[in-house]
Amino acid sequence: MDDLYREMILDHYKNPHKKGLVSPANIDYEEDNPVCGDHIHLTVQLDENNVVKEVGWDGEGCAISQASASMLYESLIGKSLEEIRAINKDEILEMLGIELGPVRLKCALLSLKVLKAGAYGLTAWPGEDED
Amino acid sequence: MDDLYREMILDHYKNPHKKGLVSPANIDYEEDNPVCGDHIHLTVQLDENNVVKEVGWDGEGCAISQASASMLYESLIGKSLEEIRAINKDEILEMLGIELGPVRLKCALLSLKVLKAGAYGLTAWPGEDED
Amino acid sequence: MHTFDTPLDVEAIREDFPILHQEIYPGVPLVYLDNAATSQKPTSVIEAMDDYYRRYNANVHRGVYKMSEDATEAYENGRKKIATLINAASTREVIFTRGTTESLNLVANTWGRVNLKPGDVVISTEMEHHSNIVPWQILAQQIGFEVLYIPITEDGMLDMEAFRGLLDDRVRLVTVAHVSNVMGTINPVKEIIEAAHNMGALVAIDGAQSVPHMLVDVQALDCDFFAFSSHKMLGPTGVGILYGKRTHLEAMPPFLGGGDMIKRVELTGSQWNDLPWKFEAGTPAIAEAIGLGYAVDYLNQIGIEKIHQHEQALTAYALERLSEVPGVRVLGPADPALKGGVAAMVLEDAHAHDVAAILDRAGVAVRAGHHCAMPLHQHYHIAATARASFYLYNTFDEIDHMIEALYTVKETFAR
Amino acid sequence: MHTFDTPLDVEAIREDFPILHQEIYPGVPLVYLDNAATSQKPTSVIEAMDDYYRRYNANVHRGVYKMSEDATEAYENGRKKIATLINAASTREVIFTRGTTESLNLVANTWGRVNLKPGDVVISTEMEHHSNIVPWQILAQQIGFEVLYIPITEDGMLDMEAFRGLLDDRVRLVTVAHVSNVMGTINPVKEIIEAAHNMGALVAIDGAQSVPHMLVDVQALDCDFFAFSSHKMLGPTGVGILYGKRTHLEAMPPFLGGGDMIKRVELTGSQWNDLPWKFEAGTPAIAEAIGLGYAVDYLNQIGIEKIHQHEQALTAYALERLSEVPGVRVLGPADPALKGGVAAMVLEDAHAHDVAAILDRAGVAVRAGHHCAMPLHQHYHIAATARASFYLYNTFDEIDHMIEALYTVKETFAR
Ligand SMILES: Cc1ncc(COP(=O)(O)O)c(C=O)c1O
Ligand SMILES: Cc1ncc(COP(=O)(O)O)c(C=O)c1O
Repeated sequence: MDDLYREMILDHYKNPHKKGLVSPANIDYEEDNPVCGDHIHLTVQLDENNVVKEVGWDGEGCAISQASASMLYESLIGKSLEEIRAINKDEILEMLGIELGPVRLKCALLSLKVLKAGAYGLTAWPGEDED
Repeated sequence: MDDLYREMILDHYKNPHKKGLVSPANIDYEEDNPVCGDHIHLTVQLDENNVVKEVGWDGEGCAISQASASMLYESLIGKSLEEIRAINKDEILEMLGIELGPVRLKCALLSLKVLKAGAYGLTAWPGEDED
Repeated sequence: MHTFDTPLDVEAIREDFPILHQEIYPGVPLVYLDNAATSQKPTSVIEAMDDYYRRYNANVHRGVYKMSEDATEAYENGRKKIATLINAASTREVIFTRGTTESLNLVANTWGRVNLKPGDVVISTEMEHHSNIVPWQILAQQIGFEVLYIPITEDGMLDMEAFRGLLDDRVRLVTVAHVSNVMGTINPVKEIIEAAHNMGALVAIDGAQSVPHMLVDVQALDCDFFAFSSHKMLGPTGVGILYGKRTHLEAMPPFLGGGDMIKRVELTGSQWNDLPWKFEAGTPAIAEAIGLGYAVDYLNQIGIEKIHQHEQALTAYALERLSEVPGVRVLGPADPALKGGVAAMVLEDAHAHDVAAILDRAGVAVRAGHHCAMPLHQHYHIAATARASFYLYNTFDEIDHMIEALYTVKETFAR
Repeated sequence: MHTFDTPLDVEAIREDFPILHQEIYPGVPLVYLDNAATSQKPTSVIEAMDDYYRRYNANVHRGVYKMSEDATEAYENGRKKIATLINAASTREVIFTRGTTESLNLVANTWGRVNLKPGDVVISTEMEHHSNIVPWQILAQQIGFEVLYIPITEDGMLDMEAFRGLLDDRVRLVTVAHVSNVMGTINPVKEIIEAAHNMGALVAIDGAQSVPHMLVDVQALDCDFFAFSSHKMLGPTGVGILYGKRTHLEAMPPFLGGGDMIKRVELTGSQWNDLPWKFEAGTPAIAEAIGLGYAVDYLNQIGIEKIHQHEQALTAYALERLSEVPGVRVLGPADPALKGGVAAMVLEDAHAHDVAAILDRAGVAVRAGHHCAMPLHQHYHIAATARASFYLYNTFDEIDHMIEALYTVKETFAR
């Protein structure tokens, strides 16, 4: 089988982790990928030290975008707001473990974009130009 | 010398015939060639039978446009309005006796365009598309 | 056994398209099925532009030297070929733009800006490409008229009864795609034009998906505006066409201001140039208009009627083969005679994006997404489709290839 | 004896431009001196577009298959090269348009439409190209602001004192050519930008004649908008650039509506895409942006500083030789250090059109007319000039050729 669709990605796609929004949420942001209509909505609860207590998300889209959201958002629990803000593109790609062209990259990074925009309160975060 | 600038054309350019507007005028029209800023202003006096009694014109521009005006407008005297309206592009080119590319053609035909627009009261006369 | 009935010598045609003869991945030949997005170009078109740049590249209209005259003539020749192709009454009615999108925006920003008032109505459709929705939405917000949409039926046709219900004396313009870029639906534009004209409304047609694939006669249609793109009809990127009836174009204010669209400029005001140049400000897409002219020549040489027949045969075969694949649904009319060569697919188990990615590994290029027709997808409650679209150089074999690859998709997502 | 001092190996450069090696009429080699109208293209640019059409032609942005990804990358690479060339802070500030004309119209129709009110002032100049006059005139008529013009001095410079007199707190925008396309005057844009910013006005620069010929750093200039065209800088027709500061671009409404410029379209309204795509509606000029990227590579490889030096040497020589021809006057600064490689000539006995026509018979391509700068010509009470303009591949010999042909003109009209 094609390495684009590694076992792990298909697993996360078919059985996404942490799916379902949480409320109340300290971070609440959603966005589309205009390329293909992928959609991700993220909610995050922080504790009094700005550490992630719980996450929940909703969305629809391709296997890459949804698996990436499932893996990334699950990994947030226990991280501080600062640590979240520091997560970069390369970490996501490493987590997914696949090579992606520029268009699929947008699918893979939609979850990160939503996270950063939510965490910074911006629609674009510093460094996005480097894509 | 280049056949573009035949003796006759240079003669008409240097000593234009019928230059100077007439008044009152039954036909009075002026127009530019946007390509090079050539300008021609034509005035025509008709008698009671709609036959050209007198013409006068003013203008500035290149040798081709000005010589063409000088030759064409001089030839109008004694023609009927109907005859004027029937003058076509080929007659002008024959009169000039030179081969012209599409851009210089506009210079050569500016005098005709002004004449037709004046005679028809239109800014474009039927058949201009065929250029 | 299927008999492959086509009037075209497809193998000979494929020889004219250098791009088709390549392996996209080692050992994987290209199967290009994204023609609704953009078409490939025959050698004659590529070489015509090459020749322009190597032999007579010069700015047009204002040069008196040989190369500029040659360039001007070639550029205006491109216009003549387009005028003949769509049977415009005059070359003055053919305006070069960047593409369908700019053409439709031009109509909105010139005709629309002076003719639409609060209380007026513009009718578009639910199956439109964004380029025939967004310009009207933007203008409506500035001016305050209303945009209404002809709904679509379950099988992807315009609901003509609903259209007649929308059509009252507030309607100034009906603007509609000739052929849907998602479902391939061939809309009854002649009927729409007649009905609209009877109510005193004008009609603009988005012909991006019709002109490349079928004969269009703007005078027979009696449409007021007609927009299409070069790059979808074997021509280069960077140029498109707006046809408009001369009387409308004469009455409209200009679109962009600058060189070539004026007769005279003074510090206090300006005087516009004659048609069509009044709407062509600045240095135009010269090489592109020339290349487009050669694309028209190529289409005429093959024969647009025959191309249409070939595509209908391909579409019929594709629809039949797709109906055999479990869990695949194709949007739009089921009857291939009612549609252009487009098949937008929804797979039960896999997202369109994943379908296209797996097809790509098999060399099959299809497009995944909303195809700039989000409202249509919203109508069907689908985020995205995987769209295969055909052209004169596609073969029945290539459709078999696609079907095979679809089974790989199903396997992957069934695991 | 003149020593021809140039940092360029012009003979080697000419080998890269196939068009230069031809006879325009039998036995008459081409001398191309119409570079201000459009430049010629090196083989690398022509071949890059050819390669695109033969190998990876596909629509950009929305395709997940290999060819579309390659096309997208190449297209966006063109943008990166432009961003680096002009030192934009981000690729998001680089918008592809059809050319300088569309770029300036874009600013007028978006920034202008929301920021200009009756009573406001836009300052342009008397030496502007029509593309930086007409868009403001059209908008002024719709909105009711005023357009004022910086006058020019007898020797073709902007009257900076008069500019300071015009600059009051009603001024919202100053829009000015970096280099005049008729006189070659290099305007003091940095000084203008500082003065305008001090009064709270923005500044748009028409860089059509500067970017091809000299180093431009938009951040060092601190301009708000900067417009230029591909076809004048060794690139193809059909594409141009608008640079804008990100904060302005973010705040501006979109220009054209359609595909690619939206994030989401619903029947009730739409949401715009991120920069720069918010301003790029529809299929862009893909092959052209790719070709332009190769033009930038070529300019960088030769060195823009060296090109500038070469042109200044050519201009100095041309001005000197022209001063020897009786009855010839050249518009603009007499000092070649103050101007780009342009010489707009007025001949005592002959109309510019006739000059150009006779030069053409000698193979010398110059442009005759008002060069889309009628107000400038009105200022000098001249209907037309014959303009020679130089680029990296021109030689001192070619200037000699032109001078010789000018003597033929004089002879013809002296008879
Ligand atoms: C100074 C200047 N501005 C604007 C333009 C217009 O450029 P384009 O025709 O490529 O839009 C030109 C070239 O004609 C120019 O020289
Ligand atoms: C029906 C339809 N309309 C408009 C367009 C827009 O064309 P372009 O992107 O060439 O402006 C397209 C193609 O994308 C289309 O298919």
